[in-house]
Amino acid sequence: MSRHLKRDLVILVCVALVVAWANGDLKDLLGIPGWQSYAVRIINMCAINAVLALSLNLVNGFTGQFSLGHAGFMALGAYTTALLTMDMAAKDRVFFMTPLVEPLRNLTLPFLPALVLAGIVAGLFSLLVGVPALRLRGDYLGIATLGFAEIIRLIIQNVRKVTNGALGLKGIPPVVNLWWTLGSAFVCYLMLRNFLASSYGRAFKSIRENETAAQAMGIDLFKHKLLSFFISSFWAGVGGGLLASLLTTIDPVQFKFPLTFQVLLTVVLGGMGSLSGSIIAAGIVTYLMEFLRVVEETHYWGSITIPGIPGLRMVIFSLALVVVVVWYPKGLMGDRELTVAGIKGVLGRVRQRLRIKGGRPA
Amino acid sequence: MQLSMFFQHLANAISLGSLYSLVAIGYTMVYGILRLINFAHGDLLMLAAYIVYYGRGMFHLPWVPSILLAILLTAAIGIIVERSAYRPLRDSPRTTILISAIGVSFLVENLGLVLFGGRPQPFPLPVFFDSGSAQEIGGVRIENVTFAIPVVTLVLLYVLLHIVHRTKTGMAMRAVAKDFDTARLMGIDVNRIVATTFAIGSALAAVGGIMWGMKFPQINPLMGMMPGMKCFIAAVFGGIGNIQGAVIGGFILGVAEIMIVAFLPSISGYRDAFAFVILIGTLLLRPTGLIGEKVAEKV
Amino acid sequence: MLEIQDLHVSYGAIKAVQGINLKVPDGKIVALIGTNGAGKSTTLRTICGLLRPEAGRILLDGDDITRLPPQDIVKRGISMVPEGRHVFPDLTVYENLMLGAYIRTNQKEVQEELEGVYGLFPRLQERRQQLAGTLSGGEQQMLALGRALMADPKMLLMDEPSLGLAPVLVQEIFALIERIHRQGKTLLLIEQNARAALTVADYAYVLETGRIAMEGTGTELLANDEVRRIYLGEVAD
Amino acid sequence: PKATGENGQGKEPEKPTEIHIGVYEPMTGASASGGQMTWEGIQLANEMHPEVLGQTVRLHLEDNKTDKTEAANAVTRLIDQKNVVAIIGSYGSSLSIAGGEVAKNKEIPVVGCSPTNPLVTQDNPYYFRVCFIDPFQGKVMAKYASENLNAKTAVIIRNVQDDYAVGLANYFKEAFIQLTGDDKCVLAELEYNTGDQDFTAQLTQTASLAPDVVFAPGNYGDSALMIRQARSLKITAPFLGGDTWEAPEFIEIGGVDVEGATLSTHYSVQATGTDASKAFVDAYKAKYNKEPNAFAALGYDAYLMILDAIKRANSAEPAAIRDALAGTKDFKGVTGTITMDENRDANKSAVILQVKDGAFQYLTTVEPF
Amino acid sequence: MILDIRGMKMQFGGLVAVNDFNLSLEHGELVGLIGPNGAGKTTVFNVITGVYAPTEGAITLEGRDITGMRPDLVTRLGIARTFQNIRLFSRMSVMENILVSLHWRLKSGVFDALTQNGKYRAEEASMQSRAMDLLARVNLDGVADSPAGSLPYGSQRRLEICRALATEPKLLLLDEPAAGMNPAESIELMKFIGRIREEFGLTILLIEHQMRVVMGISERIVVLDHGVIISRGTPREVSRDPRVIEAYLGVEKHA
Ligand SMILES: Nc1ncnc2c1ncn2[C@@H]1O[C@H](COP(=O)(O)OP(=O)(O)OP(=O)(O)O)[C@@H](O)[C@H]1O
Ligand SMILES: Nc1ncnc2c1ncn2[C@@H]1O[C@H](COP(=O)(O)OP(=O)(O)OP(=O)(O)O)[C@@H](O)[C@H]1O
Ligand SMILES: [Mg+2]
Ligand SMILES: [Mg+2]
Repeated sequence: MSRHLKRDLVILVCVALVVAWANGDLKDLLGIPGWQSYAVRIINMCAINAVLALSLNLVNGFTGQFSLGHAGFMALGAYTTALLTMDMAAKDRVFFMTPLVEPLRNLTLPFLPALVLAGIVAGLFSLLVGVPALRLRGDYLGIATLGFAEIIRLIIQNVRKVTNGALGLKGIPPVVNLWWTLGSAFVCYLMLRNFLASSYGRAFKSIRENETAAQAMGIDLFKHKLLSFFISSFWAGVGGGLLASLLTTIDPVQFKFPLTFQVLLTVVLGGMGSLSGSIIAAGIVTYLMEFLRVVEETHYWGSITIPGIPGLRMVIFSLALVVVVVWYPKGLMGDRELTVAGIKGVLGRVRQRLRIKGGRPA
Repeated sequence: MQLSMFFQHLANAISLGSLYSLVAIGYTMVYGILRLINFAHGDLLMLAAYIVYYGRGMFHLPWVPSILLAILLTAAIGIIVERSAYRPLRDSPRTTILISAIGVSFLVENLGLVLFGGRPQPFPLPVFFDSGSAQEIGGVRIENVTFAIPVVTLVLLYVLLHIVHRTKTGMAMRAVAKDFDTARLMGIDVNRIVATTFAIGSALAAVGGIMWGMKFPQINPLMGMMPGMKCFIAAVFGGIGNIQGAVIGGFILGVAEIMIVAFLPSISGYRDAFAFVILIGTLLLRPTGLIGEKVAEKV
Repeated sequence: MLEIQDLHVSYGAIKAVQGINLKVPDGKIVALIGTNGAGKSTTLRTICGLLRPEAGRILLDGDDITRLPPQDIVKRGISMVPEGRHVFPDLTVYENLMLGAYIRTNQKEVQEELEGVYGLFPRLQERRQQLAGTLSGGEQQMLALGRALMADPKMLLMDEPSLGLAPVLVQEIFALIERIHRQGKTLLLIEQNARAALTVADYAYVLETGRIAMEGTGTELLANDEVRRIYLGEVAD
Repeated sequence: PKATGENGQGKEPEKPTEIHIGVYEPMTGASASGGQMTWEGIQLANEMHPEVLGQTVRLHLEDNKTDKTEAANAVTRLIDQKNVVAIIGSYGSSLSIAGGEVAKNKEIPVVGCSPTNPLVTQDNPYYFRVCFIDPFQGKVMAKYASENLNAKTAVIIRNVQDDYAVGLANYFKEAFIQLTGDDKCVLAELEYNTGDQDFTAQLTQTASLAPDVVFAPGNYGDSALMIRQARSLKITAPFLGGDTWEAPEFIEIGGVDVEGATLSTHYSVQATGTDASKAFVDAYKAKYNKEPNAFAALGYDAYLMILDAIKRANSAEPAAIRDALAGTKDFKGVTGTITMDENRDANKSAVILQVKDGAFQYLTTVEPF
Repeated sequence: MILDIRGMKMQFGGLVAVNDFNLSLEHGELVGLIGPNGAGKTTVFNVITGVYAPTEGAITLEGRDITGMRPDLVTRLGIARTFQNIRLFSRMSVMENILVSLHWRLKSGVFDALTQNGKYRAEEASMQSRAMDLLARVNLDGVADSPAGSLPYGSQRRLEICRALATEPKLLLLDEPAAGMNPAESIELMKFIGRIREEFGLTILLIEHQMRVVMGISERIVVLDHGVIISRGTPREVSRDPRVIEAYLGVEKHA
């Protein structure tokens, strides 16, 4: 136990040091410059996407409820964070067509409470959505949650007094850095891991496995689905808030349903029901999208010019998506978690695979 | 509101509603048999429109061959998509196939953007449907294409219902929908039935795309997104998997959309939200849509 | 005659069937008994083409049918009543039965067959327009049996046809099995109700963890001590 | 990941022989059309003017997928990985704002081609643009409606999702009210969403209000469709729009129905007829086999304005380029004479075009006021 | 009296699945419910446990009206069941299957679980030991960590019963627990049911087609046919009832 604790502590300190280095915190102290801002930006996006994927996985992967409402809750979180952290001058500059309503105009909070409130606002809305919607099942639930998310977005688009409508917000304080994004991802992961390992997590999974039986075992389906939905939306809101601060500008079009699909595909690629899978997939997807820019860029090698093909990146990405999904239908991790024992197990299985060729269903 | 204006709105509504219906039946057809939300449906619609565009514009084909070509090619593409992106995932969780479908949709759209370019292009129109070819009945203007769409929709509805409920292939489709292995045990060639389903569904998308182009003669590689979404909603609203339901759902959605702008112009910005509001409202009262499938699960 | 030679089947790492040899001669009833998970259903599903064996061959009248797809096997006259009914829940009883006759083209014969099945199971006729999913367990079992008969198969594979049936129906099913047999059909039967199965069977195999532990005529096995103890439950308690 | 200094430039002992200019445009996603058109112009400009200060200019294009996150990533990549000294982009004001924030932090100048929203350059000393801004464009059209068409009433139909349309409509309304002196002169503001193809409900509404003009800013495809539907519903009021209408496809899609549609835009070959614009038009036609439109022209100008700044600064250092850009005065672009004002917006005239006989015809030029 | 069903009727569309059903169970009784297929036995279970609200009639548990109450609440009041088609949480471990049944008694809140604080950990430990204890009693402790779906059929049946027991019911409803078992296994199961009934002080209502099992352990038997009760009494009485023989048992004698 204590040996483990020591090991964990050492790892934690090492990670913290790397983050401090990457973030540029060592520059003033030791004169070591931080990482290139492009790398930092990618890591920030990986972390934010990890928060989003983890939280969507809770509902879709662990509780078995097909929810497509993530983008809506992200939007709520993003707008909450933005409106609570921008100062009055910035707000006045942006709201030049329709002034912002009074209490919000004056209100400016530090980032942390704003971020937590973003999660809470998203969570509260999720209850509003969940109470009617969670009576539905399967695809019907999916389409209803997608509908609610679009409704939320359209309200944001139309209530100009609060959101500035289609013009969006600009000048959101750029508070987030690696500490915030990675920290949020870490807390989110820890929280979900604890929760899923608890009795509540088992209740969620039992609902996924068989609703009728779960209910017959005394599980209050509605309450637990709603709880799962709340926690998931809370983190979607936090993710949205982090994104708003990273970009410093948001608008309603950003939060259309394709955003939800993007998170969902991360979840599926990682494995429905695998937290570590979500994190890994968030990293891969985010990195891949940036890496693939190579095919669109014109490359100049001395006098040779290799023209890129604009748009090809998305073609390759979607093709890769289909191919990977077809080859790994359960995602990278299935519903397993990445553990030291697990890695050993995989190696063992690979060895076994090499020995026996399995018969497949026709 | 004047009476003639009301009737004008009504005519507009029927026109839009029947177009939604037309696209929704293709959606619901594939869903009903395979339980697959074929997100690429709207994109097949786009492809069909482009095939006609190039057929007419670049190869100067007459109308009938270019339409037939569009339908056949789209059906073939549908079969290829099924074969390569959906068939290997038959035994996988539903969400996985959904992601594959989204991937295909992204792929077709982005390929379209690279190949056709992003700029909207004019869809060629037969003279009969050309602009200004409208009838005026009692002060209400109705474009010619408005008459054609409901007719096409109803004919296809009839044909489809016949296929699904009155033919052996249709029965096999419904069996395959529930249980692949047992369907095999009946001697059904599951792959063939699924391919047939996709071919029909894609052909329907093609017809939808061509009619869409006739009514809204502006095409671009992303033109399938909106019909894809709206008509999917229509199909769910009517009770997804149910062909009559899709027609009714599409129709109601179209009418409702027009009427909200007509009667409540101040909230016309919420037009799309309204589609979802009626959808969700219906689902809450009838959790499987207007003419939802009968739930046959027994505890 | 159906002949299975050294059949191996596994699910991933789980080896369900490990080298089975058995024969089902024309016109006979052959029973396959064994504990839960012995691999009986797996064997049947492999014969039908639903599973691919790792090794071994399945011969029907001398032709290798090992790798044929299920629809071709059905066309060769093998029909199966799957374990756990597997009726099509969204289709009516009538449509389920008609699907049984999917491979048949002569509509008149199909109609006659249908009358025959209704004669065997009046319950089904009563409920022919009901959705199969809402039938009770027993009714579904009747439907699954009737559906298999609709193909007019040469050989019928039955996976626990008496599962979940009332005693009176179990008797009926076995009476029916004998009747089907008398019509000249070949039967391969899996049963937990070993006594009844062995009584009707011409020959029987006992399966244990994927291997054949014993075989013999029905009467021989009925007299075997071990069979009596384990499979007939004849033990002083 | 490798650690590098804040700014990679200027350290090399040898004088670099290449100058890198970044471009971030929506090549995919909802605004792909705009991005692709702009990119055509930029590429053409680079082909025609591949060198400055004796160095080769290398273009680096990054797609921003019509997505703000991608826009910010793209700009970061251009700066960090491609060592660009200046950037061009992006179609879509919101994308420009997202990218601009990054450029501002990294102190790299950006020239926008067509983002007309005032917010783009606001508060960002590194953002410039070669186009006029919406308040001006809105006023131009309001003035045209009120003075040339003698309009007393108007109906506005706009895409609520589109910051451009919402902003422009707003400025039109403000100016129109001022000019007519009647705060009820805008009879209705009707709305639609991106992707909508059916405008009959809005138009039937419009018909019943019988306005003198309809102001309907939006993308050319949607707007052409709208005008078709309007004519089919026998609405005869003139349709007015903004620079986004200016594309040959507007007339191809709209056919005879868009005859008489009037729009404000950045330039017209007929109007300026300068050598620069003639050369551009000829080269464009030769390369792409079609008429150029405003976006290609703006892309072309943005590129050349950067080159001009580099020449004047006699340096390819971002800071120098920025300062030179800020001092741009009477730069002779294809789209007109460009002078940067204190907000880094182009102070330039607008032209008004009208569709006549299946082509855009020049009506008048409106000087900044 | 623990359970009392009065005048229950259950109708599906036009089909009356159960009609005028009356039954009361005394504490500690083991009552068999038999009848031909489609007689309405499972429907009776479904109505008792709240899956369906009856068309008519009332159900009281220890004097408390539970008619149409939500299934999870019914379970909390002390009725547990198994299903005709096994419904285990097949991707969860055997242990977790049991722990799910203990969940509704959990006192720790969401916050305790999120932070895995001392209070929660203590409760979790006691749940684990309780679950292990239960598994041991049904001889499944050896496979506690295997996925439930990987167990042999007979073990799955036992696990399902064990999972029901874990909710600490007063009344246990078993729907064809011996289906798919061979005679030896059935006898084993019968003994098992008898044993848990003693140990847990249960009242049991049992649906079963294997007469060896029902007749062997039931004190009383109720026979249902076409939704109505056609006979009730001791196993001996029922098995001699000509109506039962005709409708259900058939002529052959059963051991
Ligand atoms: N789909 C599957 N995936 C993995 N393992 C399986 C699968 N189906 C069966 N098995 C395993 O294969 C073995 C044989 O199963 P099979 O169903 O053939 O047994 P059976 O003799 O029919 O038993 P029963 O009497 O329970 O029907 C068992 O250990 C079972 O757990
Ligand atoms: N949800 C439902 N909708 C329609 N009919 C139903 C439904 N559930 C049950 N039934 C019908 O009610 C009758 C009684 O079914 P039930 O399942 O209670 O029978 P059972 O006695 O349990 O039979 P078995 O022994 O075969 O399981 C059957 O005829 C069945 O078709
Ligand atoms: Mg079996
Ligand atoms: Mg039952």
